[in-house]
Amino acid sequence: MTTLIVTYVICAFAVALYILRMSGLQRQILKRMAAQQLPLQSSAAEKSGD
Amino acid sequence: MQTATTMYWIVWKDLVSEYRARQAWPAMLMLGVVVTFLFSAQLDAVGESQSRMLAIQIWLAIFFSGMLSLNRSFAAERVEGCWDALRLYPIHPVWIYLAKLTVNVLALGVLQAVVFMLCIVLCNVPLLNHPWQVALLALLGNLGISAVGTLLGSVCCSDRQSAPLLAFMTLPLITPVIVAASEATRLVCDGSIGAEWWRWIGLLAVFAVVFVTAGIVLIEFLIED
Amino acid sequence: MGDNGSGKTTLLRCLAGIAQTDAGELLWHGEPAGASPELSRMLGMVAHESQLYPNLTLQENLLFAARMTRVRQPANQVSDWLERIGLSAFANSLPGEISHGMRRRVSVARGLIHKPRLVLMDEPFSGLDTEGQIWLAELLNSLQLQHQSICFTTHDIKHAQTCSDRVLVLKNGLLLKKSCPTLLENDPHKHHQAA
Amino acid sequence: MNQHTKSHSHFRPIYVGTACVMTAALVMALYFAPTEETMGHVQRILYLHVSVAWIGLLGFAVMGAAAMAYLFRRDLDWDCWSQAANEVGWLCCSLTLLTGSLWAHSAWGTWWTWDPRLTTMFILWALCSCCLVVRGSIEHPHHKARLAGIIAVLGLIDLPLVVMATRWFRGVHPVSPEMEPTMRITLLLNVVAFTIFFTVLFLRRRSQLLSERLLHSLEIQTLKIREMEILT
Repeated sequence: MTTLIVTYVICAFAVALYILRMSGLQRQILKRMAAQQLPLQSSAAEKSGD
Repeated sequence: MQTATTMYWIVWKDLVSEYRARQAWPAMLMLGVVVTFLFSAQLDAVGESQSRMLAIQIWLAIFFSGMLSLNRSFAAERVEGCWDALRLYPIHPVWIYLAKLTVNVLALGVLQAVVFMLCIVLCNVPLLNHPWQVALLALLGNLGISAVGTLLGSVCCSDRQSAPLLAFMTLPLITPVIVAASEATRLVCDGSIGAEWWRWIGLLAVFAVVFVTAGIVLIEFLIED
Repeated sequence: MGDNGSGKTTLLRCLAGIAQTDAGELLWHGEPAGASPELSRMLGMVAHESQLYPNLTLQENLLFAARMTRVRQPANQVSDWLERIGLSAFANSLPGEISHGMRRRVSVARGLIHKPRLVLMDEPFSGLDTEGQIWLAELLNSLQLQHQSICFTTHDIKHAQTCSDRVLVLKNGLLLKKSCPTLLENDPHKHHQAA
Repeated sequence: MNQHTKSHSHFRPIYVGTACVMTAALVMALYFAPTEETMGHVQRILYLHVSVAWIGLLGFAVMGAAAMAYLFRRDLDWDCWSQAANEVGWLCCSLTLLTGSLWAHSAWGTWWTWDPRLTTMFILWALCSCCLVVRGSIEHPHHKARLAGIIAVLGLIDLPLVVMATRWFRGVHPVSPEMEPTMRITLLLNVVAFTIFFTVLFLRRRSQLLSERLLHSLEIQTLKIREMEILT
């Protein structure tokens, strides 16, 4: 029974770690966008002409 | 057959500059000999499953020292900007790949001869009573390792820091060769050249054919810097 | 023309087809640079490095280049090029044993051995003594007579004026000015200040 | 940027959907599925193990396909697909090895046995980590993409040979044990739930990589423009 719980906890922990890393990177990207004087929503589209 | 002569000349160039520089092959042979010595010294302690231990050790020694020579040969190519010159000659990159493959097959062949002889002398293993089977087995394993090694070598050594990665990248890819070759060697040591042995040789042949063609097909997409 | 790091070498490598262009396309007679072997036979490149194999003798290096580009009689092509660069005495010596100026001559010979229609040279005049520079200037002019077009990069104006018809000035990877050698003469200050 | 910011909000209902599907699957696996008589509760690791293994294989296949597309078309967008699949695939392969060995420890008493499926998964894991190390160690985007791409493509060609080699070697892994219908349904639900969850994770990671690359090229352009202003 304990191995079952240990396995599920470790897996949940690993996935959570990965998601945390992704959200950290996302925050970094938003900061860099701000540094480029890009307001998040509107003018980002025209500036980069994407 | 113009392109065959150009391939011959690339092989000639590699062999002559290797003979003069004596940079890659001696280091490779030294590593092979030392590793085989260390393995065989420890082998008597094992006793009964000697042939299985010996087989895997032969092929690991061959793989790692082979990678050393592969690494050196591609690093030597990069000096003085000769790699750009080679790529600018009016030949199809496939011939560069095949020439490099031939040079590496020759290098590994010499290494295998040394390592197999050493094993026969040191661990008195009856490899010699099936010489042709051992030769076939060595050639196919050699071809498989060199095909993958040459392809990765010509791609990865374009920038400095990825050169040491070569062995690390090649090992997972050629696990079937190491497994099949060591199993076939074990069977030859036990003297049973039966259906199972031919099955392993079949797998080695399939691996060599698949990866040489993959190299030929993919090389032109990979060669530019 | 342009100072260090202004993208001259990268431009040459893109022209030769070695480097990938980020945007736009480089077409030779409608084909991208490295497309077919015939196309690359028309091209000869002399890079900044000597592009000679350190363990092959000078003669073997030139023979190898001649065989790779499938020149008709490679042997006597090599011997008369060695005459031409005046190094036939050093035919059997290794590139490491000769001076930088001589190595530069051999690498120029290696690039031109298959008579390419276009020659790309990366700073051919750097590292040459005066006698070598005169020899190279003569060689470039003689190539122009056999209407082989040459594109070479350099630092100082003197070479640009003596051996070229058109000059491009590069700065930080951007094309600053397109002009001919005579124009360059009368505004060296402004040009220098801008470059 | 516009396309990503818009799709971000569009994703929101997907997150909620995935969350409840996942909880349903976990609840099914942990409580409703009948416990197996010989191994007891430990057998429930099966649902997690099989679904994660399946996604590891899927991630590897997507990585190989995207890498092949990059090699033929030299477009870095494909490389973002390949890298995202690489990371998710590597995560799932590691979890498979972990859950497999933990389960093997309690069921068969050993942590690791050299049997075909385990060895294949191990080699898959080695290839994925090989690609990740290469992506970490080279800066030039095209070199990195090219090298990781070639390893992924060769890995894809190599996998059937690995399976053949290890299968003839020795086998102890249960091929497909007979299960009561409820167990089978739970397994199916788990596999579907995990697939949805990891696909959403994969798409999120890909769009993140893409916006990172666009941002990087944008930064270079603004640098260049500023330089031109100084120059003229």
